[in-house]
Formats: sequence, structure tokens, C-alpha cells
Amino acid sequence: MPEPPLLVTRGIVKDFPGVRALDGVDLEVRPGEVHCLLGQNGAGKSTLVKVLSGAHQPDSGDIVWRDDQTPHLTSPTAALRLGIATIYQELDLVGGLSVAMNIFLGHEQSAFGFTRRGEMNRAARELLRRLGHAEISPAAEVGRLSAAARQIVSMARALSYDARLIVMDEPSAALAHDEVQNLFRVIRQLTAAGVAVIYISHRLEEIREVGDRVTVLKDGRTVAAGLPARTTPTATLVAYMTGRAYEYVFPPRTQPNEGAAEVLRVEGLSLPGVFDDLSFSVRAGEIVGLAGLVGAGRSEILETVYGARRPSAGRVTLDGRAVRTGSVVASVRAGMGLAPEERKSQGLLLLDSVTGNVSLASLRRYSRLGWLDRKRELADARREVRALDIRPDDPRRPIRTLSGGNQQKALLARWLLKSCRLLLLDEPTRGVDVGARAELYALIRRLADSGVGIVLVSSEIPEVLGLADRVLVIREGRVLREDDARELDEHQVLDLVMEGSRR
Amino acid sequence: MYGGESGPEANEVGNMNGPEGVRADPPADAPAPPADEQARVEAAARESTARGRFRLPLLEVRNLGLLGVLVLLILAGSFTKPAEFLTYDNVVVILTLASVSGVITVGMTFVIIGGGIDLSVGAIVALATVWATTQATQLYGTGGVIFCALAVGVGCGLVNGLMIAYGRIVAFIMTIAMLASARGLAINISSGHTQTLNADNQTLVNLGYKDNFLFGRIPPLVIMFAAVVVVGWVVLNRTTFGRRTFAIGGNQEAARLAGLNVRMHTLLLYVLSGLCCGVASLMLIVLTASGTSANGNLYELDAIAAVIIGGTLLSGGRGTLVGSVLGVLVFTTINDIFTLNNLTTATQQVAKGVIIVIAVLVQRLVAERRAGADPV
Amino acid sequence: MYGGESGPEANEVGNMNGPEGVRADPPADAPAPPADEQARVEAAARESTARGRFRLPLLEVRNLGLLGVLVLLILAGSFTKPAEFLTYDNVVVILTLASVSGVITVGMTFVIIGGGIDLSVGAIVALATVWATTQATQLYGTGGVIFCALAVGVGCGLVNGLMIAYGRIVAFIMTIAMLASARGLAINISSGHTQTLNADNQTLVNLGYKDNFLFGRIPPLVIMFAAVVVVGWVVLNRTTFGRRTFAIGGNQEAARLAGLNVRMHTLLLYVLSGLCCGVASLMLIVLTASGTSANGNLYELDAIAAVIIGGTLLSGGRGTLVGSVLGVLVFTTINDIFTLNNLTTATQQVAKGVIIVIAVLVQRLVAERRAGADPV
Amino acid sequence: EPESKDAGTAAATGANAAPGKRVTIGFAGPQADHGWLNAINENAKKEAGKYSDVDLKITEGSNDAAQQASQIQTLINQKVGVLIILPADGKQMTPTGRKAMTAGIPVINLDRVFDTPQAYRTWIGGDNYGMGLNAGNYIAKRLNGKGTVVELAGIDTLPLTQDRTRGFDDALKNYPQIKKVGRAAAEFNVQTGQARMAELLQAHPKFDALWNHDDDQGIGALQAIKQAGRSDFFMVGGAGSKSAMDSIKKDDSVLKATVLYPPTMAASAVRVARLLGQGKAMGDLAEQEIPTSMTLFSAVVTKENVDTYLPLAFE
Ligand SMILES: Nc1ncnc2c1ncn2[C@@H]1O[C@H](COP(=O)(O)OP(=O)(O)OP(=O)(O)O)[C@@H](O)[C@H]1O
Ligand SMILES: Nc1ncnc2c1ncn2[C@@H]1O[C@H](COP(=O)(O)OP(=O)(O)OP(=O)(O)O)[C@@H](O)[C@H]1O
Ligand SMILES: O[C@@H]1[C@@H](O)[C@H](O)OC[C@H]1O
Ligand SMILES: [Mg+2]
Ligand SMILES: [Mg+2]
Repeated sequence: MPEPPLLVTRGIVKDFPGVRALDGVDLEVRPGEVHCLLGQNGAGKSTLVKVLSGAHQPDSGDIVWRDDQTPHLTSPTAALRLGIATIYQELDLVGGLSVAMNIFLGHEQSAFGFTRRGEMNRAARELLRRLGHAEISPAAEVGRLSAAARQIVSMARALSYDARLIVMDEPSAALAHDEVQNLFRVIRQLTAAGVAVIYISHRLEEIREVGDRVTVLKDGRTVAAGLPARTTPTATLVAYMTGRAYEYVFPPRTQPNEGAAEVLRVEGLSLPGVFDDLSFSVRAGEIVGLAGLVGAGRSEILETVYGARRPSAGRVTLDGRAVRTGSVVASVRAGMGLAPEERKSQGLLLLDSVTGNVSLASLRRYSRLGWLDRKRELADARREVRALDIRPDDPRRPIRTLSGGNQQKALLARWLLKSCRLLLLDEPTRGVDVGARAELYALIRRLADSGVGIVLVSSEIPEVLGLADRVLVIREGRVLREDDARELDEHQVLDLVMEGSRR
Repeated sequence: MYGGESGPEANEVGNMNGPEGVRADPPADAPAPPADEQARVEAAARESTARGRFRLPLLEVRNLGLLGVLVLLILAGSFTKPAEFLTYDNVVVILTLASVSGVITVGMTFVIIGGGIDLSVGAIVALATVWATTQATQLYGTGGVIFCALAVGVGCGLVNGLMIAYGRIVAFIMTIAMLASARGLAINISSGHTQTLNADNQTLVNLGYKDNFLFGRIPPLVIMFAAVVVVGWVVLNRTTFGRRTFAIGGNQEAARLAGLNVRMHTLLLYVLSGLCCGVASLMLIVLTASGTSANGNLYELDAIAAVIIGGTLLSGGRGTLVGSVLGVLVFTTINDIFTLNNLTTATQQVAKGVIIVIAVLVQRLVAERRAGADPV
Repeated sequence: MYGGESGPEANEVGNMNGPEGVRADPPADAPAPPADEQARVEAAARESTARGRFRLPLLEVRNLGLLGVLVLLILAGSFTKPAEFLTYDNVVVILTLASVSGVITVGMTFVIIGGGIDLSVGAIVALATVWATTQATQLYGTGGVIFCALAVGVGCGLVNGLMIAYGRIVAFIMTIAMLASARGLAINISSGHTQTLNADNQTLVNLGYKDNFLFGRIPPLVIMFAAVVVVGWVVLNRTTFGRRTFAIGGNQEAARLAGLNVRMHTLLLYVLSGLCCGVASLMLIVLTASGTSANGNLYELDAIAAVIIGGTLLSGGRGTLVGSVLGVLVFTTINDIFTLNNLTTATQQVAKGVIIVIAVLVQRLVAERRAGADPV
Repeated sequence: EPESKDAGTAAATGANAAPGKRVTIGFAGPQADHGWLNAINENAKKEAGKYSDVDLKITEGSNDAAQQASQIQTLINQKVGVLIILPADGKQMTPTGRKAMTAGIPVINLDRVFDTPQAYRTWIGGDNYGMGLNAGNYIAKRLNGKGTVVELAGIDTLPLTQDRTRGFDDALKNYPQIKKVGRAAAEFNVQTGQARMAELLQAHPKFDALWNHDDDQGIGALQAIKQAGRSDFFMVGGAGSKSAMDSIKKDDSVLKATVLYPPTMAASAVRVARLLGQGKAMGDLAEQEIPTSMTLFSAVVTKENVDTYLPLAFE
């Protein structure tokens, strides 16, 4: 006999201007379970999260919380008071405050309004230790932490509430393999104590590993509820999400053309403290993957090649011509493109439309004596939106109203549109759903086939191995091994990159 | 969801069979989409077209509110001074006065949309009027005066731009420094005197007289203003320069990583603002036949206020030029009505504050009536 | 600025401030590349502790630069006027003058860190001095004057706060409206006259005289200023209110999601600023034994400039009170040196602009010398 | 010899002109952001330059009460012998003036008057009320006691503006058939002079006379009048600038007269300060002591007498 459910929602509807984000969500979460939410980009997962956290008010539908038929969910404070804590998809931390202050923001430990810093630091240290990161100082300024460390702070904050339900919206997107394991350990501790977790991720293998039951959303409504997480076949899950059976495959590699010209040559590139004397090259039509753990410095390599960081030494050559280092303008002119890692801060023009975001790097193309050909711009943007299956498919929509995964796709479209000679892709599939991922892989391969050189950074080692032709395994800013992707397997790579930490 | 997404596969109706509702069977092949889904997508599509229709070429929804405020003011003016307010002569006065601050506001709109701020506009205007009316400059005739005014504007803008874009000095501080220096220099050059135009340089002054109105009706200053607005509008909305301005103001790092030359562009924005100040200073010379270091006092606040009330975000990345122009017209009209009604300074100021607040509220009301427009 | 539109991302990128968000160079102090995330986080943690060591209790790294500028100014003053500059009397002059703008700047620092702006401070000061010195108020004696000044400040701040936080009017516009209205009201109440303190209310005035200096040496105004700074510092850095101010200014959406009452907090920030204006107006009454609507002119720009040069982000979320106070001292000292050296207005202004620019550059130099501090 | 062609002030004569004990004179005024105030500074400097025994320390500079108080305090700290103060606001600067007097430094209060005679040794200034009165009377006479007038005032919050208006109104009270139909404040500024005048002209399509408080803002006002193509009234200015007097002399505009408010008062102040510092008396007076107040006469300058006053006009 199962326990009475902790949370039940029935027929939740949420409209945004022009879009119905939720259109009848039924969900049932039991105490002590890990309930996974699955759904394509834009299916409504994050919107549901925000309804549950009190950040959005639903237009209709019922929520039952424990025995309460009409729980007071009118604000984030109210939800927290009820015992619902949330880790949001977009990290919502305050850069200017310390780790401890962020963790306890809104429920500070205080006496007569004075913060009790000692106590908070102690409590924060304890939480961070529980998360396996005792080394993060509670006094450190959050703005200076890496994305991964910030994600951990976010989790510590959710833990800091004595919550009965913790909602986690893609918490693993910014985490590497071993970090995710750490996270799972904490989740198991929580559920053992009777806390329920709603877990969202686009990585099915995570769901299998940590989940108990799965609810699938599609187009804002529940299409399947309470599926067993471990036993439901992948094909079934994917079919619920996408409406069709899906092959999760990497596109076939074309026969490597040994004679193809070198697009990129990097020689002796150094960025003090990150990498030193780095050399590699990319041929036309080739996809070169950089494998390594989070923090290995792969983003820095891309950014330095791209001119966004100024190297202390080294040469970058594109199509045989030297590119001025330390200048993005020069690199872009020479034919490079970079899809950066951090969507919101480095990529998106949140106030602009999808079109404006997609065309940003190619404005020159639509310019006649400075005049902007908006018709052609819109047409091209529409084409890219279709090609990448960005939803909603109206390129005039403000990009901030798109779901996280669709925003990511729009960023990729920016560089697909700008026919580059060399594309640097930093975590291009972060937050992208299973179906779209396969399409993206195909697209990247097609690009390569058209002669573009591609450098791919991904924290998902199978992705690097499956998509790239050649892989550079990076640790501590050094190339440990360079090999044909088919010569490597996941364990080999993991062993290589982890060695350092086991020293 | 919103259009397009209604492929044939969009038909999984989630019927949950109670808490145990496990539906492990994969969905059957896709039949026609269910009626409600179809309807939903269509409704959404209709709505978006509808919104598209409201967006006139020049006027955005958010501007309608401000237009409403202007209409209310015009009604107020006509009501309190029926014989004087809506006369040709008075409209000319309003538009002429609006021209000077209007031109400055155009430049300011660019700077603010591009993520900056320019507190030095008033001081640059002062310096330009002074430098252009020195005896030495006037020796070169009207051409010399015009050239000098524009050159001073552009020069000051260039210094601002260089220090902000390449010297990485916060715009607020750099332009406040320019404010102090330019005004100081203006006092220095003019020794604090009001410099009048020589008899030889009356061409400029004549532009202010009725005999030189176009078609006998339209003051050249108003034409200049209109021209600046039109050019500004085109540049902002129809050129890559304008588009880049929005991008840089919206997310500077993203713009940089997309390959935009952020520094050069920022530099140009301040040069543009300086150029507008140069033009405005010429207009002031036309109007007052003189140059003085006291000119342009507090123009910076007026211009910024007009820009902001016009719906531009102070943090950049979003805004409209039409809104700014409406903002200028609102402020100028308020002043005109005050003077026509012989209000004391005190009453004027209190009323001004209240009217500004009401204007913003009316504006938001209108905006929120309109489907889903964002609050100001 | 405030008003929900400038979401979290705007702050992170540091929009307003020209392209200094651009970080083309690697952080100079980056540690050796760590083996994995754990190590990296450790390194980050270590780094921050190391930096923590530099962080004296009150003074942050970024303030050192400004302190350097102040020292340079003091050297310049001592060098040009060895006999007059570093005398007890002159230091009293500088500190007394700094007190008035300093107190206002404390309030402004809170508002700006909290993501807002207050352009009405000068006008509120004017209104408070006027209202507190009317015949009617003075009937209640010194206590009545003090109460009235503070009440007017708080009241105006309350109106600002209500309209901004709950009426969702952009802070820039609301406070500019308040500027106009408060000054208008001040003129109205005083009929434009300067109102002097009655013979009965000389207690306040006496505070300005040497006989009433503490220990015969320290002017009460300077003590008040110091007290306001200390209280402000404690509130900003040691209370939940202060920490939440950073949160709301840094990432308003995050603050809301963390369950903070963003509106109420915003309201309180403007009330606080109003209260500081009330205190400053009392100080002005002490100094001038009178109240007039012309008081506090352009104080807003001075205060904002001091806050920004003190290292606070105009977009909010980051800043130090000590920096603001140093900023005020720098500006006051500059003025004093000008006065001592008999510089003309023109020269003063030009020099002021140049000094501001140099100050910012020196500041950045110092900051960049110091471990990886952010550019100003 | 302090013979002056350039300064435009009458020459100092007699034994008093001979060099004597060194006097350091401190001078503090508001920000010299407009013609008249600028002329004040120039007059003071020029006059001081004429005397080998005078050291002038000028702190020009601020319209802000607290700021100006500190500037004066600085001068007190420097132990100047005599202080000349043109306060941004007389009442506000009263405590500061008293401080100086208490410190034993005689204060010459220029133009905007302190609240109490305790705060100054001698006051020298123009006659603001008289200015308004004389302007009103002149206009009334020229209108033969009948007609409508408009007033373009300076800064409404300054007592001197209020006094000028009061004098003007008082003069008009004697002529029941003259009506003041419009008034605006133009902030002593060319540009606002043009703007407010342009608007006033719209508000009053017909009137007979205009009094403008300040010749500097008058430059803008005159332009507005020309731009509107109006000549149905005459205008009387204030202060006595060179451009106004030139215009009166040429008689090429509606400006027919201006009422003096001579900035030479600053030169006189320097002279008096020097005498105070040296403990001397004023030449043409019988007394040993310098008087406690001197109000300058606000003469009406018209085409007829303009040549007399032109040398005193300021740029
Ligand atoms: N503020 C908003 N205004 C308008 N539309 C919105 C807004 N927020 C979300 N939407 C829309 O609601 C739908 C659901 O978005 P949501 O973010 O919940 O998707 P998601 O399932 O979390 O996707 P992802 O996996 O990409 O994160 C999308 O179509 C999105 O465009
Ligand atoms: N905020 C920061 N301040 C200083 N150094 C940082 C910061 N963030 C990252 N680093 C440094 O950058 C280096 C690499 O970090 P980064 O996260 O870019 O690596 P990565 O290999 O790209 O991993 P991933 O992209 O998967 O997160 C590390 O040496 C780290 O110390
Ligand atoms: O503008 C002048 C004013 O400042 C002075 O005090 O009196 C004469 C005026 O013209
Ligand atoms: Mg999401
Ligand atoms: Mg990375």
C-alpha cells in the first residue's frame, strides 16, 4: 500500500501572451521518491517548476499538497514555507554576495536584524560538506566561482531549507561526470530521509540511475505519468516525448580525407596559469573533439583561439593565414565562430527577438552600405528556426520567452547561419532534448561535410567520442592523448582525465 | 507550441488513470491532431498576427501611451488657453523649442540604447556655442561658425568615446568629468561673457525669422529637427549600425563574442551624441544670436528624462526614438502651457512632477490594455 | 533601472559602464591549472581566502586606489599651500563640508547598490530645510525643527518608494518628478524667501560654532557624519537588510525567488535615502541658520558621482560604503585645494574634469596591481 | 597712478590713492556663470590690480550655500584682512559673515544682503526695489499711464528678483489704468530668456511694454521678439550691459531703456575694503568712519543719456 501522495496537480494550465505553456499537467509525487520530469525543449517543465515554487500563478487547475486541498502557493516565500525548495534551471544566485549569504538569502540566521555570520558560515560549510565540496569557502564571493561551483551553491541553498520536496531543474547540465555522482549521492540521502525530489534532465541515463518514476510532458500536458524509471524502455520514453520512435544515433562519419587542407593550426599557444604551449590543428571537414573534465581549461582554449582571451604566446593560423590573437573581431573576420558555453551571459540578447539573436554574427551579410535587409534577415532566421526545429517557430518572438533548450538552439543557429570556416562549439547540446540532439549531431556532421572545420567541447564523453573524428584528451591544459575517436572508448578517456585527481 | 509545433505527432492526450496510471505502451501512430490542440495553436497564431497588425511602422505599442499623454496635454492647453494654445504661432514656438532639446535627445537615445549614458551634453552645447561665436571663429563667416560648432561637438564626443571605450572609464564618471571640463573651458574661452554674433554672421540668425520659413510657414529649425529624427530613426531601425547598438546595449559580452567591434561602436555612439550636441548648439545660436557658457544647463537631465519616459531602458538594449521624441514634445508642451497660463515657478514645478507621474501611469495603463505589451 | 526589466543578466554583464565588462586578458593571478573540478574549486576557494586576507575590515582592495588618489590630493594640497592646507582649521572646513554631501551619499549608496537611483535628494534637502524653518515649525522649538526635517525627508522617501516599488514607475523618472515637485513645494512654502532661524532656535546654529566643538576640537557635524557612516556601514555589511540590498540590486529575480519581499525592501531603501536627506538638511540648517528652496542644488549628481567613483556599480548589486565616503572626501578636497589656490571657476572646472579622469585611471591601476580585482 | 581707461570706473583720487599699509582682501562670490556676476569678478580684480598695496584672494565659485560657507571659512582661516562677500544667498550666509566679524575680520557685504548688520561692517549694493520702481515709473510715463505690461523676471527664488518685482508692482499701483498681464521667470540665462519670451509672446498677442530684469537674458528675449516679428511694444532692460546700451543707442529694436544695476559695486567694494584695512576714511565724506551701507542708484539709461553710462557698461 503506497503512502498518500505528497503533491498532486491536476489540469494545471498556464498561459503566456501568445503561448499556452502548460495545458493540463497532471503530476503525482510521493514522499521519498525521485520523480523525473521528461519532455522536449519547451514542453513546459520549467514552467511547471515555477508554478510549484510559487513564482508563477497557474491560470487553472488544482494543486494538492499533503492534505491541503488549496495550498497557499502565491509566492516563492509561501512555497518555501510549505516545504517546497527549488533549484532553478537558470542559476539564480547573487554574484556580489558570499556563498553563505547566497545559501541563506531570505532565511538568514540573524539576531535583531544582524546577520550571524559565524553561524551561517558554519551551517554553509556543513551543507557544502554534505554535497562533497567542503573546499568551497562560505566566505567566497559567488561571482568569482566557476559555473560548476555555483551550481553546487544552488544545491546547498535548496538543502538549507528543511524541505519536504526539492525541485531540481536540470541541475546536472553544468556538472561533469563525477559531480553528477556526488549529486546523486545527496539525492539518495534526501530520499532516504523521506524527502521527495522532482528531477529534470535531458540525459536519460541519469534518469535511469537515480529516478523512481517518470512523468512525461509534451506540449504542456502530461502524456504519461508514473512510468517506472528503470524499466521503461528508452524507445517508449522518447516516443512519449517526441511522438515518434527515435533512433538515438550519431551520424555516420564520412571517410576522412587525409589530404584535406588544414583549416586551423594552433602553435605553442599559452594562457598563463591555464595552458601552456598548446598545439593542434583541424582539417577541413573534420570534427575535433576536446575531451576532459569540467575545469580542464577547454573553454579557455576555445576562447583563446577565438581571440576572446589574449594568449601570452603562440600563433593561430586559419586557412594558412595568421590571425591576430586576442581580437575577436579579427578572428570572426578570418572566418571563425564560437558558440559560447554560458548561454545567458555570453550568448543571448535577451531583449531581442529570435531573429536578432540569430543574425547577430552575420549582420554584415544583410548590410548594403550599412542598410539592413530585414526581409532577407527574417527569411534566413526563419529557415534556421525550421532547420533546428526551434519552438515556437516564429522568429519574431522575444527570445527570452523561449525555453532554455530552444534558446540554446537559437545560439547555434547564429553560427550555422554565418557560414564559417571554423566553428568552435562549447557544450553545444547543454540543455537540448534528446530528439533535437540527434538533429544537431546530424547538422554538425553535415556542416563538416561541407568543408567546415569544427572543434567540439562537451562534458559528455560519449558525445565527443560519437561525433568527433579526432579527439584530444585534455587535462590541466595539456593534451594527454590525441587519437582517432574510434580508437578510444569512454573508460579510457575517463581514466586518462581522472588520473590527475587520483594522484 | 506557438504555431509550427502542431505536427501530426502532437496528439498524446495525457489521460492519467489515477495515481498508478502507468501507460507503458508507446503511442500509436499519429492520427489527426485533436480538436482542442488544433484550436489552441490556431488561436495562438491568430493572436500573434493580430499583434503584428497593431504595430504600426513607426509607432510601437508602448508609444501609444505617451501619445495619449500628449493628446491630454494638448486638450489641457486648448481648454485653458483656447485662443492662444492651438495657434500656428504657438505650435511653431513649441516645435522650435523642442528642436534644440530634441536633437540632443536623439543622440542620447542612441547612447542609452547602446548601454551608456552621456551627462556632458549640456556642457558640450555650451562649449560649442561659445567656441563657434568667438571673434576668431566669426572671422571665417557663417561657414566657420557652423563648422566650429559641429567640430567641437564631435571632438568632445570623441574624447568621451575614447576614454569610455578604450580607457574603460565608466560612462557616468567620464561624461561628468567632461561636463565639468567643457563648461570650464567654455567660461574660459568666453571669459564668462555672452558673445553675440557679428553683423556679418546674421545669416544664421535670419534662419530664426519668419521671412526665412520654408513655404513661409515652416521654421528651418523644425525642419532640421525633423531631418535629424528621420535620419536617426532610419539609422537606428534600418541599418546594421542601429542593430548593433541594440545588441551592444543588450548584452555587451554576447555582442563581443559574436564578433562585433564593441569598443569602436561605443566610441561612435558618443561621437554621434557629440555631433547632435553640435547641431543643437547651432540651433541655439540661431535662436539667441549668441553663445555663452551658461547655455545647455541641465540639458542632460532633460534629455535623459525624455529618453526614459519614451520607453527606453536606462540599462540599454531596448528603446525607441519615436518615444524619445514624444517625450521631448511632452516636456516642451508642459512648459508652454505653464507659461501661457502665467503659472509661478513653484506651481510649475509641483505640477510638472505630478504630470510626469500621471504620464507614466497613463502610459502603462495603455500599454497593459494592449495585448501583452511589457510594462514600461 | 529598477523595474524588473533589467533582469539578472544585465547586472552580470555590467552594462552601463562601457565595455569594461570585456576581459580580454586572462586573470593575472590564475593559479596553476588544477587537475579537476575539485581542485579548481579549491583553488578558487584558496584564492578568495587569499584575497580575504587583503581585505581589511573596512577597506576593500578597490578602495585602496581611491585612498591613493586622496593621498595624492593631500600631497598636492600640502605642496601648493603648505601653510594653509594641512592645518586643523582647514581640515575642519573640509570635513564639515563633506558631512552634508556625505550623509546624502550614504543613502544614495544604499539605493544604488539596491539597483535604484535617487535624483531627488537635493530637492528633498531643499524642502526639508524650508519646512523645518517655517514660522509654524519653529514655534515647536529645536525639537520641532529636527522632527520636521527628518519627517519631510522620510515622507518624500516614502512617496518615492511607494511609487517605484508598488506603482512600478522607473526610479529615474519617479525621482526626477519628485525633484521637480519637492523643489516647487519648497518655493511655495517659503514663497521663495530664505527663512532664518528664530532667536529661540539658536541651539542648532550654535552647533556650528567652535565653543560647541566636542573636546573643543571636533565639530558636531563631523561627529554626526561619522555616526551616519558607521551606522550605514553596519547596516549594509552586518545586517540582513544590508545583505538583501545587495541581493536585490544584483539579481532581482533571484532575490524574489529566494522569497525576499523585493517591493517592501525597495520602498525602505528610498525611505532610508529620504531620511539621510533629512539629516543632511539639519546639517545645512546648522551651517546656514536658515532654510531655502535653493538648497541642495545638483546634490544628486555630486552624490551619484561620489558613489560611482567609490566603486559601486551603477547597475546595482556591488559597492562599498567606504568607497562612497572616500569619493565624497576626494571631491571635497579637490574643491578645497582649488579655493586655497585661488583658481578661477573656469580653471577649477577644467581641472576637476581632468582630475576625475586621472583619479579613475589611478584607481584602476592600483586595483589591477592588486590581485585580480575587477576593473572599475 | 590708478588712472583707468579699461575698467570703466571713475578714478580714485586724493590722498587715499597713495600706497599705504598692505591689505589682503578676500573675495567670495557665487559662481560666475553669467554676465553680470562675471563683471563683478572682473571689476574686483581690475580694481585690486590698481593698488600696489592690495592682495586679492578670490574664491569664485559656488551657488551652493554649504560650499560657499566653506570657501569663506577658508578665507577666514587664511586670516585675510578684509572680506568682501557676495553671498549666493544673503540670509544663508549670515552665520558665516558673523563668524568672520567675530574673528575680527571686517566684512563688506556686496549686493545680496545679510540678514543682520551684525554680519557685516558695510553693505554696498544695488537698489533692487528701486530698479523695479524706476522701471515701472519709466514705463508708466512712456505709456502715459495707460496700457498693458509684461514682466520677464530673473530667478524667482532670489530675494533680489522678488524685490525688483515688488518695486515694479508698487510703481504700477500708482497708475490704475496700467495692467500687468503676464510674467515669467527666465533664470538670468540667454537661452531661457529666448524660450520664455517666445512663449510669453504667444500668450499675449498684444501688450504695450515689457520689463526684463536682466540684460543677459534680454539677449535671448530680444531674439525671440525679432523671431516673432513683434514691435508693437517697447522693452526696458535691467543691469546695464554693453549690448543693451549699444542697442539703446542705435535704437534699432524694441529696447528703449535699461535700469542700471552696476557691477562696478565690486570695484567700490575693493576700494572701501582697502580703506578699511588701512584704517582710513572715505575721501569726500566728513566722517572718519566708513558708512555702514551704500545703496547705488538705479539710473534709467535711455537713448538720451546712454553716452554717460556706456563706459560703465559690462560685456
Ligand atoms: N515568460 C514567458 N513568456 C512567454 N512564453 C514563455 C515564457 N516562459 C516560457 N514560455 C514558453 O512556455 C513554453 C514552455 O517553456 P519551459 O521553459 O517550461 O520549457 P522546458 O520544458 O523547461 O524546456 P527546456 O527543456 O528547453 O528547458 C515554451 O514554449 C516557452 O517559449
Ligand atoms: N570565475 C572564474 N574566475 C577565475 N578563474 C576561473 C573562473 N572560472 C573558471 N576559471 C578558471 O578557468 C579554468 C577552466 O575552467 P572552465 O570551466 O572554463 O573549463 P572547461 O574545461 O571549459 O570546463 P567546462 O566548460 O566543462 O566547464 C580553470 O583553471 C579555472 O580556474
Ligand atoms: O543676474 C544678476 C544677479 O545675479 C545679481 O545679483 O543682480 C543683478 C542681476 O542682473
Ligand atoms: Mg526548462
Ligand atoms: Mg567550459
